[in-house]
Amino acid sequence: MPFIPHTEEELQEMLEAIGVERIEGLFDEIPSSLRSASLEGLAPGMGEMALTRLMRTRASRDEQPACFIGAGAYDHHVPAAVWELTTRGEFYSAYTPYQAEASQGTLQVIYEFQTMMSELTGLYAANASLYDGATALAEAVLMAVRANRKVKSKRVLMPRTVHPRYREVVRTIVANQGIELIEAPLDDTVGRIDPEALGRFEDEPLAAVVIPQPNFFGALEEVDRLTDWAHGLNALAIAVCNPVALALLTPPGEWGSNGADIACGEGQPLGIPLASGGPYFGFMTTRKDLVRQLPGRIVGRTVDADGRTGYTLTLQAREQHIRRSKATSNICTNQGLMVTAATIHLALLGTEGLSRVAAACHEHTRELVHKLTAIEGVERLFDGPFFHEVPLRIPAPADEVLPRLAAEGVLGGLDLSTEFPEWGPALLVCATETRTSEEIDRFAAALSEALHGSGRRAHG
Amino acid sequence: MPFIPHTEEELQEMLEAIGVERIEGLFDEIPSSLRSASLEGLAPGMGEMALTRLMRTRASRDEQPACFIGAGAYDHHVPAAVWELTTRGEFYSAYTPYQAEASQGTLQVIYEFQTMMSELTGLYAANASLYDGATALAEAVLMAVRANRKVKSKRVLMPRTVHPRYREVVRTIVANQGIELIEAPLDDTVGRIDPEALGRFEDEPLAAVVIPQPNFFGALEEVDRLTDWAHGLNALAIAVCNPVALALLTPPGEWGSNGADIACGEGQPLGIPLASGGPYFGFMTTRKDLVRQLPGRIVGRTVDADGRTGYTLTLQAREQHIRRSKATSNICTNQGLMVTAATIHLALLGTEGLSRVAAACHEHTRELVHKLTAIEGVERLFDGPFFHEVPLRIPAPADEVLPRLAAEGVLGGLDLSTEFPEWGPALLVCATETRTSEEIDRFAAALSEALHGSGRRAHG
Amino acid sequence: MLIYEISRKGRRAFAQAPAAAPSSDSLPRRFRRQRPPQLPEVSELETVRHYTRLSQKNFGIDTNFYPLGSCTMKYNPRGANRAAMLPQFLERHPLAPEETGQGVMACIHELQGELAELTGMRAVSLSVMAGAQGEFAGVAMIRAYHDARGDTGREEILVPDAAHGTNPATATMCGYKVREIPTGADGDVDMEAFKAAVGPQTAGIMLTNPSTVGVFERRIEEIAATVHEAGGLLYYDGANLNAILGKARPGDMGFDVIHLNLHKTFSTPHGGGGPGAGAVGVNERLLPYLPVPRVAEEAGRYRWLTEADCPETIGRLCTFNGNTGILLRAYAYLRMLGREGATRVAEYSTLNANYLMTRLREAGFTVAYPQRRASHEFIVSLKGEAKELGANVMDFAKRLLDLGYHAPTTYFPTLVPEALLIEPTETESKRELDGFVEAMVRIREEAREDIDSLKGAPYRLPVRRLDDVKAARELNLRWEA
Amino acid sequence: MLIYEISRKGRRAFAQAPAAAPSSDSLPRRFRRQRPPQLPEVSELETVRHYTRLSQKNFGIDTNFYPLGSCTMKYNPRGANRAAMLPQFLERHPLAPEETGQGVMACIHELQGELAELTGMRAVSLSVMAGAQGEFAGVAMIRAYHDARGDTGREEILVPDAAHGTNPATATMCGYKVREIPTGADGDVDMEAFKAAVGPQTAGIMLTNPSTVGVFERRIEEIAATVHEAGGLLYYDGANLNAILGKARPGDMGFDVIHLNLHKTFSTPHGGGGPGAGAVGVNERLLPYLPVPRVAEEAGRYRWLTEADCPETIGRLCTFNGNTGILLRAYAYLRMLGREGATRVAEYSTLNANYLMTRLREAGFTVAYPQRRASHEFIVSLKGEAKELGANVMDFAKRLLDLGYHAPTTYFPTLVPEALLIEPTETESKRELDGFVEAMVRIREEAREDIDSLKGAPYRLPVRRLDDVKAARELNLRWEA
Repeated sequence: MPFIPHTEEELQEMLEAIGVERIEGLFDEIPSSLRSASLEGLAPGMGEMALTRLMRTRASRDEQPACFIGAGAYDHHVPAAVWELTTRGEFYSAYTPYQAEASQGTLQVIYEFQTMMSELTGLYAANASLYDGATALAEAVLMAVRANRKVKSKRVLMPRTVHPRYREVVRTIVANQGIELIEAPLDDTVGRIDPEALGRFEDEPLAAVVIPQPNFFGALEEVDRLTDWAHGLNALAIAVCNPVALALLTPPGEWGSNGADIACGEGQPLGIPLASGGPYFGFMTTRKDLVRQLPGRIVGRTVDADGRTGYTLTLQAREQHIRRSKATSNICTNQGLMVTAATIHLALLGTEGLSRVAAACHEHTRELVHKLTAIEGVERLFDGPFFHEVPLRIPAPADEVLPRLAAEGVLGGLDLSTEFPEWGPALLVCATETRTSEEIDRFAAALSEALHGSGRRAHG
Repeated sequence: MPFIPHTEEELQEMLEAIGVERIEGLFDEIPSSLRSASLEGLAPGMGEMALTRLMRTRASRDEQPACFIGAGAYDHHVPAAVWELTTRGEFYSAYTPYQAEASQGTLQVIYEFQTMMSELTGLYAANASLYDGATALAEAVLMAVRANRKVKSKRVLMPRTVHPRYREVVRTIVANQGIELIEAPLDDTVGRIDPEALGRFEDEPLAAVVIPQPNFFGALEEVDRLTDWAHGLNALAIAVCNPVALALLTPPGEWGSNGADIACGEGQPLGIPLASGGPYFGFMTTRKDLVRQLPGRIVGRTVDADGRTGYTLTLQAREQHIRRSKATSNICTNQGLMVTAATIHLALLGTEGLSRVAAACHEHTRELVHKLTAIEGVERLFDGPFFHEVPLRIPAPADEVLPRLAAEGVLGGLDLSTEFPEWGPALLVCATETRTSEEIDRFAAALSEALHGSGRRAHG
Repeated sequence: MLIYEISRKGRRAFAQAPAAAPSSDSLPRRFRRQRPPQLPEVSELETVRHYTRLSQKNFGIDTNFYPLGSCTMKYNPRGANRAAMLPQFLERHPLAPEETGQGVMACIHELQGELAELTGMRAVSLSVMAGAQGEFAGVAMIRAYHDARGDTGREEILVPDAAHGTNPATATMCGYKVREIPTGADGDVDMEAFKAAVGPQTAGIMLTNPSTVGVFERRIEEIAATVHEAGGLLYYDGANLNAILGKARPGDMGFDVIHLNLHKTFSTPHGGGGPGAGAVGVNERLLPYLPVPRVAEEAGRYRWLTEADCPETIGRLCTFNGNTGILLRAYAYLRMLGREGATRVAEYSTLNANYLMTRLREAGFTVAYPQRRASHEFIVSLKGEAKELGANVMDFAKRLLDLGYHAPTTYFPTLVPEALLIEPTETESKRELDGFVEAMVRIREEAREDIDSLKGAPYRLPVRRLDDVKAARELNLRWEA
Repeated sequence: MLIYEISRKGRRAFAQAPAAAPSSDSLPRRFRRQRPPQLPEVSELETVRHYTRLSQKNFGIDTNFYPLGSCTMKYNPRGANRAAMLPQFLERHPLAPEETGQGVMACIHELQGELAELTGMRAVSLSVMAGAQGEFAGVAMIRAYHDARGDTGREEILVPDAAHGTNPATATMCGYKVREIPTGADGDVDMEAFKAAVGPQTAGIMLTNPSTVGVFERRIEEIAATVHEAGGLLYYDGANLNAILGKARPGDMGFDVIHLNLHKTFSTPHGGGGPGAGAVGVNERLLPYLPVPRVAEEAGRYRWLTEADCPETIGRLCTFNGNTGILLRAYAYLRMLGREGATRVAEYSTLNANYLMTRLREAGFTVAYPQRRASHEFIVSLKGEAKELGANVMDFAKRLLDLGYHAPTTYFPTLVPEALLIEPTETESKRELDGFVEAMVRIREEAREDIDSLKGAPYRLPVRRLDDVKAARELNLRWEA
């Protein structure tokens, strides 16, 4: 019996103590009409050896080429120590730290994590994480609507430069609460929000304005002007940021005259494997005076009966297990293990290390853009500064070009034409610190061949 | 500076405390004639990211086909828990448990390991491991010569059925101590020592007789008769065993009327990865009255100042750091981490699990032999019982056949003709519990094709 | 000591970052931060040592019996961890072409099917990232169903008073009012009150079965019929599925939509509070509304079903495809269990709970529903001990920690005074259960002998009882130099 | 509690063994054991829990400062562990064709070359499995050299009295007599005694440089010339190479043969007592005798050199090719260090030792050779503390454990009374070193205040001082029911 320790003798002793003859007798309160027949859809159990063989066969189908896709998940180097420590049983197999005295490991990790997130975003209070970047933004929108005492509105400005998937998820989650998401357009010469064009949203009250940095297209928004504009309307400013970029970029807490009110984003770039999309974690920070509106777990520092420093979950009165239908959110898990990894990752890199990673991403992407735009017909879709992603116009349909690149061992970026058909064939490309010059050259050569090589197809 | 924590400021403080201006000043006692020039043969350092990329590239060159080679190292399933626990920092980064109070983890593991080895071999006293199977046999030979009070001889009977590499290593190690290794022949109808043919070794005194079980050819020796014969000559009986086989086979402590005196062997089958040959570990056990002649570390149970049970290195007076030139051996490390893995491995399998592994190896090898000998011209070299290895005669040179099997993803056994040219083309094949019927069929098909397929070459 | 307190300004001991800092001058100055973020400046050894030591301050399943009611703290197989962390799985970008993901998609597809089989539902979506998100998806689908039929007058969701807090919180998030249904003296739903509450305003009911008081809701079929007759739907909270895995299926009970917590029943790690993974399953009626994406198989090739394939979907709940790494662990676990193993989960978790309940009752503790079978968990009420000895649930809980046992869930469900909700799970041995009984008896003895000393527990952990009031009043949420 | 005490007869909780027990009836009865071996019968969870808890009873580099003299307990990079445990490396059979091992052989070949460069030797063999085996190989090669020249009258090996015990033990194993050379008052070899000992009977000398008293042997060139002139050879014990890595090379000092401990200088794990890995290097003169196998490269293809290629080799010292997994870790470490990093190892390990020595001397402790530079380690003599306060080396060592520091090497080298041999290594920070000084000072204070209490240490570890005499007298080497 895999994983079940009972010996036959123990089983008999236990049944006798309970006073039933067979285990089956323990299920006598379930109406017989409901008793399951055999589970024919399930295969018989297999041992770990067979399972390992199966999983390795599956995994080996999925060998990964050099990845130039970003679009919300980034291929960074994760130091070996991160996951060797994170998967230690004491972290891996613990639950939410309800019994603080028996969970100081997890609790202190979260407190350190909160400090790191606070530093990166320039806002005082971080929570212990949310599910992922998109849901963090949804929670930020809900929080802003709740927290904005000056503007009792349910309208939130959601620019088109926010990741399309984030916009979809926010819509799914807030739809049933009467919140209206107003789509602000982008300036399609520079691929970012045009602050000049926002006047028409000033007529009706806005609870919040969402400001991505860098935005979905990798472009840098004019965050100072946007934040001040939002505050001028008494709307809260919600920043959506890439945490690696924050090693170099102005933190949301310092945007404009007074700083953004809430910052959130995807934590995956901080030591979390790509893993086909999860588990990742969302992060969220806010101003000190808004902390009681913050969703999710929060850890605070305190003292024990002997006056020693210790850590504990705090502000639990906000949460569902106390407040039930009046809770700020139904969230009850965070992404604890991912936060553990991210904390260790950031400790290993440190201030200088994270800056180097960010700078290397930027430089590699510059190199990539330089080499790709040297190919005839390939050009940037937008001008303007970027961090580590750039949309490129290409002179052939992306869904024809990408498979040809894949055949050369290159994942050549995200096909933008599904979401943004108005711009014609375009790729969103990204080069992190893990992409080498050799790989960039390989990409350029393969793209050139696909577009202009002897084997190219005709295209309009 | 990878791995070096000093800040520039700390460096200055420390140099000042010491009273030198530069680090260089700390090396002023080394004659200038000896100061190294630059290390041009070394490449500049690389970060972990580049290192990981390099090693993965190297590893990917070494994809492994289905392995039917045994010959002293066996492809067993190793449960995931084994190495996830073994590489925990507290085991991985500890040293020899000199400070027992701060090493109870390692010490208790070794005590449990000693118990397991004692159970498997049927002899009371185990040590904490030696380097590998071959060196364990060398130490056993040295020990037997030391320990045999009745026969003051330096002659040891070393049958040809012992692994050829073991015989070589023993020769290298004992050569300088005047020990003579007498090679006993094998009965080449059954591939094992012929007890009837040993009469001619009775004339001169023997300190010890080495008895492998199963032997190098996978055959089962008549261990009871051999042990009694050795004891009849007042020679000590040294058993060399496969520890997985001992789940099913009579343990050395019960061989013949009085049992073997020393048992040793290769521990790799107990949870240690093949890893191109190491690190593995050797094990050794002996009778209680010979324990003071046992080489290597030994852990004993005792009590602490409060009467609580604890574990400590014991009988250290035998060892080199106390006895110096009079020590029983120069050994000072054991293979601690491997022993940790083996102990966890055996705990996970338990009595029943190890027996199942052993039985599955035996059955898979029977299936393999059955299917291969159905091929024309392929036949067993010897009759007689075997455990999980069998030599097969094939009708074509092994060094031509093996590459063709490899091309089909099959490592088709060990070419015996280098060591034993007298038998003509032959393969020593092995199928552990990890080999599937599908793989066995693949081997049979590939061998049949190689020998008799359309593409076969002529052979004599 | 915090990692920040080990930090020294200017320390650069990494082999972990790109060697030289490339210039980032091409980033315009106005976007660049003036002050670098303050992150720890520590060596790799200091980091490893710090977090290794910190980890040792945690209880986990891997170190201690952890009978936390309603959390199903069973063994997390290491083989599942290794399988999910194979490099090719870890390194795949979520937006990489489906061709590079056929292995992982095959696992997800099979897991969808196996979970549907185990629960008796028509289809399962795995793109929800936690139990609470599964609840949200479930109630959102109920809403979508009524909306699609133009049946917009249904404003209420019924929730038993003993339900997990996430249930009412979720109903609120989906724009519903919550009406609580009382629990009867026998632990089942109070049928009279329930029937009085059902009506044309009822959008649905959210139930856990076995319920949070640890018993099987015997009249579930009648409840289902009543709700369906009124035009409402039934939502199953899968938190307690471990108790009936392979024994009874929510689909057969009449539930229209379910969520599962893979980190409970399917043994993925809890990780100090996540990540979990939810699954939502539906019957035919709600099929069109399942969240996207899901994996479909066509002629041996796997592909993602998206909005284009499922126009009536409630939409996406995560940026990509859900917590794939957790799904792989659940898949590996389920494959190792297989058909017989799945049923054994229910059998032995129920056996352990009933045995532990019996032993504690024999030892003189008060069980909340003594006339009922325990499911995989049960409630002890320490009302008597609190009154007679002055030893409350918190005192027992803290002292249990000292004795090497993680505390059960405390003060939940709230309808039982001084409740300890105890869930031993099937992977614990009789030896651990017996040890737990001894510990409980010992603590009661200690309470009799020296209640003040008991109130001071724990004594053997890294810290003693923490001042939660101070933590909340004098908020300190981050380190400052 | 032992794993055997957790065991229950008949427990079968594994997913780890083949599902059903195939018949083994085809094994003749007379070969089969009557009673199965008694192994633990425990569940996977019990196993994981037991060994996780056990591990927590260990000090390791990953948990504590571990300044064990002569053992070079530096940080073991986790990246090197991961690299060495890539599945393809782990799964390769040692007798698999060379074609399937070109990756691993490339690593070994490069490591051979890099170690030769770092030590100034002509060639290196990595097929020795530990330091002591490296010593054996070295002395066996000296013997083979003399034998090949028919120079068979050389029966003595010179060994300083401060040498590691393995040196004389090894010389004996190779059939030599050992003559000890005294250490002078300044820590160097007593040259007069040395010169008197050298003669036609001298096969060679075994030296560590820096020596085991922690100083650089300044007259090494003169020693080398003297031995060579007498027809003997010089053997270098690499235990202390960390102190001079990249700064000075044994080959340049005149050594003919060396061994290295990769688990010391090259940071592979010590693993609770191994596995280590040795390396032996030789100059031109001893090249023919190197143990086999070694990796050679020909036109980009790697192959093993065996007896056939090296007919004069002393032979094989291991069943297969040495501790490959350890070699891969050393290779990974050295690649991360590179040229500059290697030299920094010597610089910062020497800095740390000299700083710690200075601080302890300033704090009033007696340093063995105060007029000398420390190498990477140094000796404190507690003779004064033992005499005046009654606090000996063992008392300090045990109390250090209580304070979170592993003890330095105790009572070695024996020529210094009450010796503590202290080696901080380069990967420790000033903070740890300062903490260690504070701990030493505190213990001296405690000795003054309450010597009895100090003699009772340790107090905070899983056990207090253990009865070693009982352990040896009443031998209990295995569990019995």
